Amino acid sequence: MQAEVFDTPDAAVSDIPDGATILVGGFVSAGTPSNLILALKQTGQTGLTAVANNIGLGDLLDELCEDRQLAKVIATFAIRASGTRSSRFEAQYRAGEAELELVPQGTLIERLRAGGAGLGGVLTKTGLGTTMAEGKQTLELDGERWLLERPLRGDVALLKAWRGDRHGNLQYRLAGLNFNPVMATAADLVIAEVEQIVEPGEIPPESVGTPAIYVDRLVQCEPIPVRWDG
Amino acid sequence: MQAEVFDTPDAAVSDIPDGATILVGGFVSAGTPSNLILALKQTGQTGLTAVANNIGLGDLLDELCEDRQLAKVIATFAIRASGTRSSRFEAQYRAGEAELELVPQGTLIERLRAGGAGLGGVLTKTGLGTTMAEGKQTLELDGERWLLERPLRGDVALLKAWRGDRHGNLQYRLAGLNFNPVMATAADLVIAEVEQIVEPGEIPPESVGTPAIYVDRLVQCEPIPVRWDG
Amino acid sequence: MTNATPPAGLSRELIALRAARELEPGWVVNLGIGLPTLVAGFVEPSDNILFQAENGILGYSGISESDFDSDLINAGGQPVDLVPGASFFDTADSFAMIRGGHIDAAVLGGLQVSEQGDLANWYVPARGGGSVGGAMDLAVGARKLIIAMAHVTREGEPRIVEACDYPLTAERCVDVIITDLAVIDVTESGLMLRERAPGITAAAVEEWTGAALLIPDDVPEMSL
Amino acid sequence: MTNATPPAGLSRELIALRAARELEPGWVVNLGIGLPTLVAGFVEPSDNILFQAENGILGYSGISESDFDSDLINAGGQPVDLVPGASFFDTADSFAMIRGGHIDAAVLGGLQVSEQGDLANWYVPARGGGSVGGAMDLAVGARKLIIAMAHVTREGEPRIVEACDYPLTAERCVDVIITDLAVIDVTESGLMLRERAPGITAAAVEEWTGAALLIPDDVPEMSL
Repeated sequence: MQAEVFDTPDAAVSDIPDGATILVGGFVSAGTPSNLILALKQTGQTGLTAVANNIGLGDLLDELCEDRQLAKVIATFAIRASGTRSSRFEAQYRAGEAELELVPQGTLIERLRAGGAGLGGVLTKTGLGTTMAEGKQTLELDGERWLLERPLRGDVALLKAWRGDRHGNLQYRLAGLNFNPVMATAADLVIAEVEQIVEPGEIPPESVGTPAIYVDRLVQCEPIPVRWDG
Repeated sequence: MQAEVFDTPDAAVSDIPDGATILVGGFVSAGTPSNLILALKQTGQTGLTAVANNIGLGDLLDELCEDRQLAKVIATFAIRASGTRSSRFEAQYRAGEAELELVPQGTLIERLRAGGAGLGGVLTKTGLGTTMAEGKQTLELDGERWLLERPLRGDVALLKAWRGDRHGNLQYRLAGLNFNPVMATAADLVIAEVEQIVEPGEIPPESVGTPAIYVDRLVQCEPIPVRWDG
Repeated sequence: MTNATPPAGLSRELIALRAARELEPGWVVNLGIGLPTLVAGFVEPSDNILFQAENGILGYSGISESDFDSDLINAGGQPVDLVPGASFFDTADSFAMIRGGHIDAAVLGGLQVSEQGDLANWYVPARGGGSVGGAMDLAVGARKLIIAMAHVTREGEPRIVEACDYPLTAERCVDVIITDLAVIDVTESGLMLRERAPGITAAAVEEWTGAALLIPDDVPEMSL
Repeated sequence: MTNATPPAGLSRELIALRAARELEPGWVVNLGIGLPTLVAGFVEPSDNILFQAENGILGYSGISESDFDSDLINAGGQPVDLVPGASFFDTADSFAMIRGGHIDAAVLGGLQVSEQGDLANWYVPARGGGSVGGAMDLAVGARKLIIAMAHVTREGEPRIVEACDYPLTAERCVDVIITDLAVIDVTESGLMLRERAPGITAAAVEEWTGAALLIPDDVPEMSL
C-alpha cells in the first residue's frame, strides 16, 4: 500500500497513452492539478478525452489544445455565452476538431461517483425536459419521472491536494476538494500532485480526504497559481 | 441558521409523533445517539419505524421494544443466526408484533443518500439473484443486469456527534461517522446529541462532518457507553 | 414589442439589491455567476443569510478584498471571505445539498423565462456549445428560484416569452423574475406583475414583455 | 455423506491462519464478523495488509488490547488499533469502496457454498429474520472472496452443496473455500480440491462435500 513517489510531474504522467480518458480534478483555480496538466502537455499524447468541471476558465487545461491533444472534453463549463473571451478549445470545437459533451455539474459528479462506487447509474430530475435528456432512458416511478444517468470512469485521474503521505492518503485544503475525492475513486490510474509529501500518520485519520488505496502516484511540486476573473 | 439548543434529550424529542419514521445513526457502539434513544423511550410514542444499522447488538434501540414502541425496523443486523443471544425485538418479530425489513448495508446507505440528495434511486448489483430483489425492478443496460433501489427518508433523524456548534455544524470523532452524515440529509427534523456545544468557528471548516443547515436541534449530554462483544 | 429603445430601468447593482430583498433571514442561498454574485453585497449581516457555493462552501459572506487564495473561491472563481461556522465539502456533497432541496433559494441569471416558469439560461443558440455549470441542478433543487436578468436583449427582444426558444435549463422552475423594469411572480394563473422599477409604468413593462402579464389594479413602485 | 461423525480438522484459529495465507502483501482486506475477524491476528506486519472495516475505517491492525473507545470499533463491535496512515470515512464512502471493487479481498463466514460459487451466509431458515450487514455488498464487490467456515453443519450436513437451499448472499461470487478439512477453489470447471487439512484424506473431504469435487492426482497437505 505504498504510493509511488515521482520526482517530477513529467515523470509521473510519462506513460499515459494516446486516446486515454483523463479525469482532471479542480474547479477553476481551486484544487486544480496545473503541474500535471502542463506535464501532460509535454508528453504530446493525442486523442485524449478530458473530463473536468471547466476548460478555458483560467485553468491550464486549454493549454492541451495548443498541440491539439484533446479529441473530446466532458465538462460543465466550456463555451461562454458572453463570448467576451475565447479559448483554444472553443476554436477547435467550432472547427469541428474537438468534441464537447456538456454535463450538468451535479450529474457529472454523480456519474463519476457511480463509476467509482460500483453503481450502474442514478435517477435524477436534473436535465428532464432539456436537451440533456436526449437519447437517455427515463423511468416513471410512482407517478414521477426520472432521468437515468450512467456511470463515468477514466483511465487516469489527475488530482491536486495539499498534502499526501507515502501511503497515498491525501488531505485537501479549503475548497480544494471539489471533484478530486470522487475522481480519485473512478480511474484505473490515479496521480496526485501535492504541495507536501509527509510520512504516514502525519495526516490525522479524520483529515484524510482521499484514503490511500485510491492513489497510485504522488509528486510534490509548487502549485502553479491560476486565476479567473469571470 | 441557528440550531435550537435543548437542555435535555427528553425535551429535544418530546414532540415526535406516534407513527413517525426515525433514522437512528450509529454502528453498534460508535456514533450511536443512546441518550436520544432513551429519551424517545420516555416519550412512550408508539407505532414507530426505526431505520438503523443494527438492533439488539448492544445498542439501546432494543429498549424501545420494552413498551412495544417499534412497529417496524429497517436494518442490516436484526436477528442473529447463532441464536446465542436474543433481543426484545426478536421476540416481538417472532410473535408477529413487529415488522422487519432487512436491507444490505451498502444499499441502506445509498437509499438514504438518495433520499437526502434528491435522487430517485440507484442501480446496484448488490442483492441481485437474492430474496432482496423480490418485488423490485431490474434493468438490463448494455448487457448487464442491475437492481433498482429507491430512496428512503425519515420524519426524524437522531444523530450522535462529538461536537456541535450553535449553528448546527457537527464534528465526528474516529469511526463515529458511519450512518450519521448521510442520515442528517434525509430527515425532515434532525436532532443531534453531542458531547460538547461550542461557538461557531470553533470547529474548523475542514472538520465539519455535517454542515449546519442539516441540523435542527442540538443537545449536549454525556455519551452513554454501550458495548457489544459479538 | 416595438423597435423603440426600452426605457432605462435599474442598473445591474440595483437589480442585485432588489433580488437580495427576496431573501429571508436565516436562508441558505446559492448565487449564480455574473449579476447574481452581486447579491452577496446587499444582504444585512444580521439576517444571517448563508451563501452556498456549489464548488463546496457553505457560509461565505461575500467577495474578499484580501489576498487571493486559489483554493478559496466561489463558483465564479472570485475570492471569498468565510463567516464563523462555515464548512467545506466535495462536489458530490454539494450537489446532494442542492438537488436534495436543502437550499432555500438560488438567484440565477436568465436568457429567457416562459409563462410557465420554464428557464433558459445556459445556451445561446447563436454561440453554441454552452456552459451549464450547476444551473440545471439549482433550477431543479432550490426551493425558491429567483431569476435576475435584463428585461430585454441587447437587440430589444423580450426575454420573458410565451415559450422559450432557447434550450431549457429546466421546466416550470422559476418563482420570481427580477429585471431592470419589474418584479414578476410566476403563479398558477400566469405571470403576475408585482412591482415596477422607479419611473417605469405597468404599460411599459407589458410592452417589453413577450408573454401575457397579469396586472393588478395597483402595482407599487419598488422601494430601493 | 453419512451419519458418521466428520473427522477432526482444523480449529477455528487454524482456519483463520490458513485464510490469512491467501492474502497477498499490500492488499486491502475486509474481514467478516466471527471467525474471519481472527484472520487479522495471523498476518505479518511486514506484509502491509490494510484491513478495512465497513463501518468506516481503513487501516486497523487488529483487535485492541487497550481501553475500549466506543467510537473506535470494527464491524464486529470489537475495539481496534490503527496503523499509521489509517483513515476514517462514512458508510456511503465505505460501501463505495467495497461495491466499487477497491477491496482486494474479503474473508467472510459461510452457511452454504454451491458448486457455482453461490454463497449463502446471512439467513438460517430455521431461525428466520436474518442479519445481512455488509455481506451482500462484499460478496459483489471484493475482487477475491474467501469463505472461511466449518466443512459441515453441527448435524453433519455438508455446507458445500450442488445448489444452496438457504437464501443466497450473492450468485457466483466465491473464489476460495477454506474449511477445517480443506482448501477448495471455485473454478470454471467446478470445485477443485487444492489442499487437505493435516491427516485428512482427499476421500474424506469428498465424503463430507455435497457437490462434485475435482481431485487432482496429488493434493498436498496444508503447511500451517
